[in-house]
This record gives sequence, C-alpha cells and structure tokens, in this order.
Amino acid sequence: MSEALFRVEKLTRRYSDPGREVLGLDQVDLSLAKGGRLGIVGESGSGKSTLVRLLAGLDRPTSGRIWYEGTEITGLPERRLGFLRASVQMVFQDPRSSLNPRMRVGDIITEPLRSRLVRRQLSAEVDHGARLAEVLAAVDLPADAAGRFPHEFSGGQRQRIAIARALAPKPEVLIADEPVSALDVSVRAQVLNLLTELVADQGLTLIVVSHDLMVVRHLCDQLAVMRAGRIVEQGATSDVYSAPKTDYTAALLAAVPKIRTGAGRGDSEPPGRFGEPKSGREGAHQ
Amino acid sequence: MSLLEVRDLTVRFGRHRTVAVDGVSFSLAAGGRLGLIGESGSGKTVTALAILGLLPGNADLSGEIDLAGHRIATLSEQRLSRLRGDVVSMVFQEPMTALDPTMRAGRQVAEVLRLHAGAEAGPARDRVVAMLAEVGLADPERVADSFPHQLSGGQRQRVILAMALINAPELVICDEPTTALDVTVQATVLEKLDQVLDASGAACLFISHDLAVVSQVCDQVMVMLDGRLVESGSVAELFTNPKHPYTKGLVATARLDAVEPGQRLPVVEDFYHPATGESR
Amino acid sequence: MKKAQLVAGLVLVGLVVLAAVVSLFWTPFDPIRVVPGERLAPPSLTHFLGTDGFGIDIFSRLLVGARTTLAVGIISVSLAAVFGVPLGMLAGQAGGWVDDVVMRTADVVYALPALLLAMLLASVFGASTTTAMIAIGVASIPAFARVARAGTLQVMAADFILAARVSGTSRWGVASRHVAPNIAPVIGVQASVGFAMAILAEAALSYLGLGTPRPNPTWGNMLRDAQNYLFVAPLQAVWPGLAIAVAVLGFNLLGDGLRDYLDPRLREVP
Amino acid sequence: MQLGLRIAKRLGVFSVSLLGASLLIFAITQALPGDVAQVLLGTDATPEAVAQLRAQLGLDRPWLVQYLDWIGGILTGDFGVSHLSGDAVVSLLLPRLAVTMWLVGFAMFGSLLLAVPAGMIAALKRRSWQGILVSASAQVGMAIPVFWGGILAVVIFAVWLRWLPANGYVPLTQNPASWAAHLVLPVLTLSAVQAAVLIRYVRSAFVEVLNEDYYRTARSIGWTPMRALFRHGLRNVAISLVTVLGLQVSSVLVGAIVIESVFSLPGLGSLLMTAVAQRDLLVVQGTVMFLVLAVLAISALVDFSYLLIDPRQRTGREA
Repeated sequence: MSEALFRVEKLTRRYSDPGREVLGLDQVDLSLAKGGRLGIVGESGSGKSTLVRLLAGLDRPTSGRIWYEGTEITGLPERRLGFLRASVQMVFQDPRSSLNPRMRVGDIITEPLRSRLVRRQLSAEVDHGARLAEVLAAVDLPADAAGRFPHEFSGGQRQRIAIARALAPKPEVLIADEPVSALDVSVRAQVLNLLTELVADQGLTLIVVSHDLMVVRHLCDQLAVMRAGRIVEQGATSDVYSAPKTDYTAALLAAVPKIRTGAGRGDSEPPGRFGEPKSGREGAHQ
Repeated sequence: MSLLEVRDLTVRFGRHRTVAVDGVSFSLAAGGRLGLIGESGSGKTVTALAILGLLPGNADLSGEIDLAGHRIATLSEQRLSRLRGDVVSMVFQEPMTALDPTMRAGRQVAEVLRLHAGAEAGPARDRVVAMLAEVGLADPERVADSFPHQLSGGQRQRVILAMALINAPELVICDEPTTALDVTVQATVLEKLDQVLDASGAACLFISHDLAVVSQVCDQVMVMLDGRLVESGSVAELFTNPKHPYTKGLVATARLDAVEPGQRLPVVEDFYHPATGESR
Repeated sequence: MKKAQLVAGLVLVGLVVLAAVVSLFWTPFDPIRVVPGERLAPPSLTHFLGTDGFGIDIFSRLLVGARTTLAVGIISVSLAAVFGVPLGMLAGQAGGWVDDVVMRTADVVYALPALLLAMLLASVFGASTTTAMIAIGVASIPAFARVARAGTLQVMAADFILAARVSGTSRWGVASRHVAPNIAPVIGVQASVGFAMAILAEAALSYLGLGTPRPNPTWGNMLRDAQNYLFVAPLQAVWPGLAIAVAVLGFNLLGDGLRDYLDPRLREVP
Repeated sequence: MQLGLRIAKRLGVFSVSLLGASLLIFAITQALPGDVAQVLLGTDATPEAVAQLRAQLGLDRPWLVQYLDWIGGILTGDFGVSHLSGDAVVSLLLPRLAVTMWLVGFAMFGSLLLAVPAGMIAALKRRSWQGILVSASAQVGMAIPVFWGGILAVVIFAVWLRWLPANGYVPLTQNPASWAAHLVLPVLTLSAVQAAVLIRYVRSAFVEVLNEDYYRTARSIGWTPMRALFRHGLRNVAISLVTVLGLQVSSVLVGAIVIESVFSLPGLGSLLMTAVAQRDLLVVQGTVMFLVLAVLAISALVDFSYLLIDPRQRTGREA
C-alpha cells in the first residue's frame, strides 16, 4: 500500500453550546492515498464539514490525530502549518460568501501567493502575474477578469474564481465543500466538468463534501458515508452505490429523487425513507 | 372550467419597471398537479405571490388571474384575505423562518381554522393534533405545544404543510418546499404531501428548480426562463422529449446518473445559447 | 431619494464648514468685545440677527461658534474612533474572554454618559472646551467599539475568512485586508452619526456651563445667555438653536446617505 | 435550570459593571490636581492646616483604603458627606429624587406613546407621503437639542400663549393641579425629543417584521396586513424595542438633567449643577455613582424582561 497522504486516527471534535455539548465528530478513522478522489456524503449535522475543516487545519480536534505526508499536524501552531497551507487548498459552497467583495479578483486569486507562510514553502519566487494568467486560463476566465470585483460576475463565474484561488499555490490536495450546492442547475454541470478536468490534468488529490450523492458519484472513486459524527460506510464509490452495506446508505440512496417519466402518478416506486428521525439532527442544511 | 386560469400575467418591479414575469398564461384544473420549473430569478416565486395577491407594494401587475371564480386583481384586500388560507394556501421554502418564533406551533395551525371556519378553541385543538399526525409527525401533541425553535427543519416544514392543508383548500401552492431539507427528510415530506393532496383532492402548483422532485409530484409541468414560459406539457412528454433547447439542456444536465463517472457532463450551453452570455 | 439625503447632508454640513472657515478671516463685528450701547438690538441691516445682552453681534458669534462645534466634533469623534474601532475589531476577531473583557468595559463606560463624565471632569479640573471634548470622546468609545465589533463578527462569519486562513494569511493580514475594508463603511456611517451626537452633547454641555466658558462664543452658551431675555428678546433663542439643528441634521443625513451609498450588497447584480 | 443560570449570569454582569463604574468614577476624582483639602482651603492656606484637614477627611490614607471605604459606604446606602455643607449626600439626594423620577418615568412613557404608532405608520406607509412625512419629522426632531426644545416651548406656551408656567416646581402633595401644570412642558419636550429617536427604531423593527417569512405566512393563511402585524408583529417588535429602551434609559436621564436646568426644576440635575459649580467633589461623585447605579439596574431589569416576551430565551432547544 502506498504511503497515505492524509491519515486520521480516532478524530473527535466536541462543540460546547451554552448548556450542552454537541458532538461534531466522533472517533473517525480515515486514510487517503496520493491521487485519490474521496467523496464524503451525509446529511446536515453529520460532521462532514467538521471533518474537512480539521483536515485543512482550520479547527483543532478535541482528541485524535491527523498526519499529512507523515507529519502530524494536530497540535502544531499556526506558524508551523506553512507546508499544509501551501499544499492543501479549499473551495467553499457559496462564492458570494467565499470571495471578499472589496478585493479585486486578481488580488483574491494571488492571496495564497502573498502569504509569508506559504511563500516560505515554495521552492522559487513565483511570478504572481504569470501564475494569475495561468490559473485564470485554467478555469476559463478572461484575463481581464483580474481587475474586476466579484460582484461583476455570475454565480458560476464566481465559483471559477474561487477554484482559481485554490489552484494558485499549486496544491497537492483540493478540498471542495459542497462546491455546486449554491449554484443553479444549468451552471452546476459546467463547474463539475471543470473540477473533473483540473483534477485529471494537474494530478490533484481531491476531497469532495456533499449532501448530493450524484455529485460525489460523478467526481470521486472512494466514498465515505457519515452520520451523526461517524463514518458508517466506506469503500470504492461503485461498490457502495451498487451494493450498500448499511441500511442508512441504502436509505440515503433510495431517497435521491429520480426523474420519473412513467405515464401517471402512483406507478413509480415510493421514494425511499428512513424512519422518523430520533433527534433534532434532521433538518435544514446550513 | 379550470380552477386557476392565468392569462398574460406580467409583473414589473420598482421605478425601473424591471420585468420579473413576462406574459405568462396557463391553467390548472381542480385536483390537478402542475409543476413550475426554473432557475433562481426566473420569476417562479413572483408568479406564485401574484396568484395569492401578495406581491410587494412596488410591484405592478397586468393580465388576469382567475381563481375559483374570483378575479384576483380586482378584489379588495379584505376579500383576498378571506380567500387566502381557505381557497388557496401556500407552503414556503424556508421552514426555519416561516413560523412566528414567539407562538406555539399548534396555535399557529389553529389560527387558520379560527380565521376561516370560526372554530372554537377546544375542538380546534383536536383537529390540529389530528392534522399534525396526518402530515407524519410522530408526536403531534408535543409538537403542537412546542415553539418553532424547539423543532427540527423537517418538523417545521410539516407544521407548515399542516397549516396549508387543514382548511381543505382547493389549491395549494408549494414554493421549493423541500429545497432546504436533507434528502431523506425531503423524501418523507414529498411522500406525505402526495398522500394528503390525494386524500383532500386539492390542486397543487409546485414550484422547484429540481426536475426530479417535480416529476415525483406532478402530472403537468411548465418551464420558465427569464420571466417567460418556454415550454409546458405532461411530465412524461416533457422529460422524455423536450422541445425547447433550454428544456433539452435542463433535462440533459439533470441526469447526472446517465453519465459515466468522470466523463464530461452535458451542459445547457450544448443546447441553448442565451444571447447575453453567462455574464449578466 | 437616498441620494437626495446624501446631497442634503453634504449641503448642510458644507454650510457649517463654510461658516467656520469664513469666521477665521472675517466676521461683521468683533464676536467678543462688549458694546454697552447696543444691547438687545433687533435684527437690522447692520446686525443681521440683532445683538445679544452684551451688545455683541449675534451673527458674528454664530459664525465663530461653528468653529467650536466642528473642533469638538472632530476631536471627540477621532478620540472615540481611535480607541473604539481597534478595540471592537480585537473583540470581534479574538472572541472568547478578550471579547468579554472589552465589551463589559464598554458597557461600564456606556453607563456613564458624556454629561455625567463632563460633570466629574468639570468639578475636578474646572469646565473648559478640553474637558468637554474628552468627556464626549470617551463616552463615545463604546458606540464605536460596538459597531466595529458587530461588523467584524459579520465579516468573520464569511467563508472568505476561512479561504484566507487556508491560504496562510496571518491574523494581521485578515484584519487589515479583509476585516478593515469591509467594516470601513459602517465606521464611516458611525463617525457621521457620532459627529451629530457630539454636536448635541457639546451644545448641552456649554448650555449648562460645563463646556467652553464665556466670552468665547459657542452655540450652546449663546442659548444660555439668550434664556435670560426670553421675555424681551425671544428671537435670540432661535438662531443658535437653529444652527445646532442644521448641523446635527446635516451629519445625520450624511450618515444615512452614506449607509446606503457605501453598502456594496445593495449595488450588487441580483 | 437554564433560566436560573441566565439570571445568575446577568446579576454577575451587573455586579462587575458596578465595580468597574465605581473604579472609573473614583479614578477620575483622584486625578484632582492637589486635593480636596487644598481646594477647600484655597491656595493661600498653610501646609499645616491642609495636612490637618487631610487627616480629618481621611485623605492621607492609601487610595485603595479610601476606595474601599467609599464603595463600602455606597453598598450600605451611604453615598458620602458634602465637604462644604457637611450634609450627607443621601439627605441631599432623596428630596430631589422624586422630581427626576417623575420626569424620566413620564418621558419614557410619553415617548413610547408617541413613537410606537408613529413608527408603525412610518413602516406601513413607507412608500406613501404619510410615512415619508413621519420619517422626515423624526429626522428633524432628532436634530433638535432637548434644551432648545424646552426654551422654544417656554417661548410659545409660557411667553406668548401664557397657558403654562415658564419654570419652577410644586410638589404633588402640596397642589396636584399646579404640580401637573409645572410638569407638562418639561415632560412634553423630553418625550417629543426622545420619541424622535425612538421612531426610527420602531420603524425599522416593523419593517423587519414586514419582511419576515412568518409575516408572509400569516398573510398567506388569511390575515389582513394590519391584523397579521398585530398578531405576529407586535411581540417580535417588542423584542427589538426592549433592547433599544435599555439603551435609551441613560439618554432619557441625561435629557432630564438638562431639562431640569431649563425649567429650574429642583431635581438631581440641579443638585449636580450646584455641586459642580461649587466644586463639591464628594456630592458630584456620590450623585453620579447613584445615577450610574440606577442606569445599570434598569438595564439589568430590561434584560430580564426578554425572558418574559421571547420564548427562545426562556426555553432551551429540545432535541
């Protein structure tokens, strides 16, 4: 087995809410090889976003350990996380929120290059202008986009800007947290195509978080299903889809609405369900 | 005669008279299920609010809306209020904010009865609890006594569904009712909606951006683009054999499962090129 | 409509600034020297607004009074912003106990309004323009801290902060490149509204004799003088009050106008 | 248990704020150039006399001892003694308290009475001339200094129309009609100016409710706009208004102190003004501390009233 890029052991994260404790993540084990494409699916409150935030070093676990390329990142102070910042980048759900409205697109994209932490990791001084032009071309945006502000672009274009920023420091790993959930259906396919293309061309390791099983099926070769802070099922995407091992995964798959083109109502199989929820976990996603 | 008849509906907003809905006409028979598909900003919600007579003050409406023999645009606010919740009701997208945070859920449902049926508090309570059970809430008594913030998103949406249905309206308008919900919750809510609509015989105008969800609930479907209806027909017909290039694109991109993982997905632009390009 | 507010605000504020600037070079009469023979003259071509109980031209005193008004406003608002904004940003960005300490302290200062602070200072040091400025400035710190903190919290909740952290941006970088530019508009609005509050507070203090003492004219102490002649020369009590109202209205309108003008979300393509 | 915890926490905040405020007030008075003894005896007093007075007043003790002495007194209801007259500050405060309390109480009530309906009209009719007129009047009202408003009121109602007395005060027990006549102008002035500030908050609270999803839900089940607002709006408006009222307490108090000066009312304001003029430091210090205590106590009470009207504060999330 090849050396794991990310390795996670017994990772637990508790949040304290006034009056009670909330378990965000409960004893999660995980490992991801270089070049792998991992999808993490689950419903709201399942802990999927908590997990990737820990992987990206944006939050600290209550207990458990994370290694990146053999180096333990848990417990490292921010100033020693430079290697992680240079090689793990993220794309977020809503580009309206993930792009600073008061910065020009060019400055947004080159922000990772200007950070002292990241600069120290890069072998040679990077020409910002050249790299900017490169990534803008890679995400199919015109070169003159650099001088404009985010609000001058449509939703799909903004998500391209966010992807361009993530690519700027030439990362090893791209983490995408619900990358197409905030986009219109017609733009969704474009962004998914772009992600597929970029991962193939640049040999990226990809981690995708989504509540949409179809999105993950399309982008990823490995799959982890999460529920209530735990990974309930893990395996090759095709295996999990064709033969889910747990009831929960099966119910999740059955619940995905499919286009019904039968003659009338009532002759389609009933949409899947998974009992009455036992806790307040059920509900709207963030 | 149809229950709802919309003719040449046009809605403009504000001083610049921006057109949100542009010459839309359609009809819906009693007990029918009509889906309305479109992307954000296509004018779906504005159409629904126009039917309810709930457009904001800066909106300017032309065309005709006939609902159960009433011409909406000519009615006074008083008469409109009497139709709302009685003849037509609505289920909104955001369960987290659609309920009054300072009032117990049961009372909010009971209000609908009190407003239109003049029900007494005692019997109303029984009907509320029965209705809450009917929309699939496991512990209707407790839910009735809870404040909205004590309920989960799925529970709240079911409370709203109960409010919309308790008075047996002739038309229920659902505006993206499950978009904010998790898939498993969405599935149960859709199933319940299907059952209670069947049981009551109410017609439904179902608004969504999700083609699959619409196909689960509706028989007929319309596609809206930039305020206009570009295509309509039966679900079976429109989804298997779309005519308008935009619809073709939508149907193609919606079927992620039809593409091998990692292969290029079809995009709307393969079929339809809006004159203005992507940048607005 | 919103633009009209901004323009009206600018015009009114412009009038006050103009009066202050003109008074530096020219006033129709000496604004300080007592002229016993011309007491309580009614408005005329020589004395546009008449003279006060000391025979001094009211119009001249009004012009000079604008200077004190602006000076107190500028200094107290700067004082409040210089301390309040960084404290608010610190509280919002650091959170936890730092937030608690900063905001509880702000609450304590807030419970001590400018007037009470000025009374304490005046009984210790004697009343002067300086004690008024300090009292108003210190009493306004909590408002700036609160606004800055609220703005910071809002910015910190945006995903672009996470993106910046993933990119290795330091806390200082987050504060200077992401938080500061995004809260600048609300701080600008607060500065304008705070200026209006400062004018009202200064006027009240000098009316009560807790600010700039006679014979230097301020709009507040002119009203204090005018009150002695309410039954014989009620018009005297109109002009300084009107001047205060114009200045306060101007800064309030400016603040409201800025609020709408500077908000990028309102201009965004829907 | 959550409720008890919240109340305990708020009381803790109150105590800490009180401690902080007292330290601040004490620190300012310690900044006196020279000291109280010097001020009392004048600059030409002999050093021996000054030293003797210092010892007599306890000023030669370390500041911490002096502070503890002072704050200990306040906690037991002793706000100090005037250096000039020798009277206890409390004995000066109490007879004047009633005047200020009448002013503040009536003005709070009056401003709400004016601002709530006006703010509601401004919100509901915000697109027509009625609403714009209300908003514009509020904008102008906010620009009027409270003492100028008082002076104008005197000019109009006392000087020209001669309906009401220009100044002075008669206790309620002595002559209720005269008491009321003397309070009408100050209370009206204070209420009107305060209402102008409040109208903006009331308006935006109502506009917020009008934009809420639950208001739309209420409309969709058949409430008319007015009744939807009354049934589902008022309580939510009240929640945001309570916050504002808490913040307004100190500004009404300041307004009352100023207005007392305009109408020569013998309240706490006039006590303070006299003490400041005579530089009677301990009286100023004691009275200011008393007022701050009142402001902090009222804002704590305001916070508790949240628990009554907002169920989200009262009941935790069940799950």
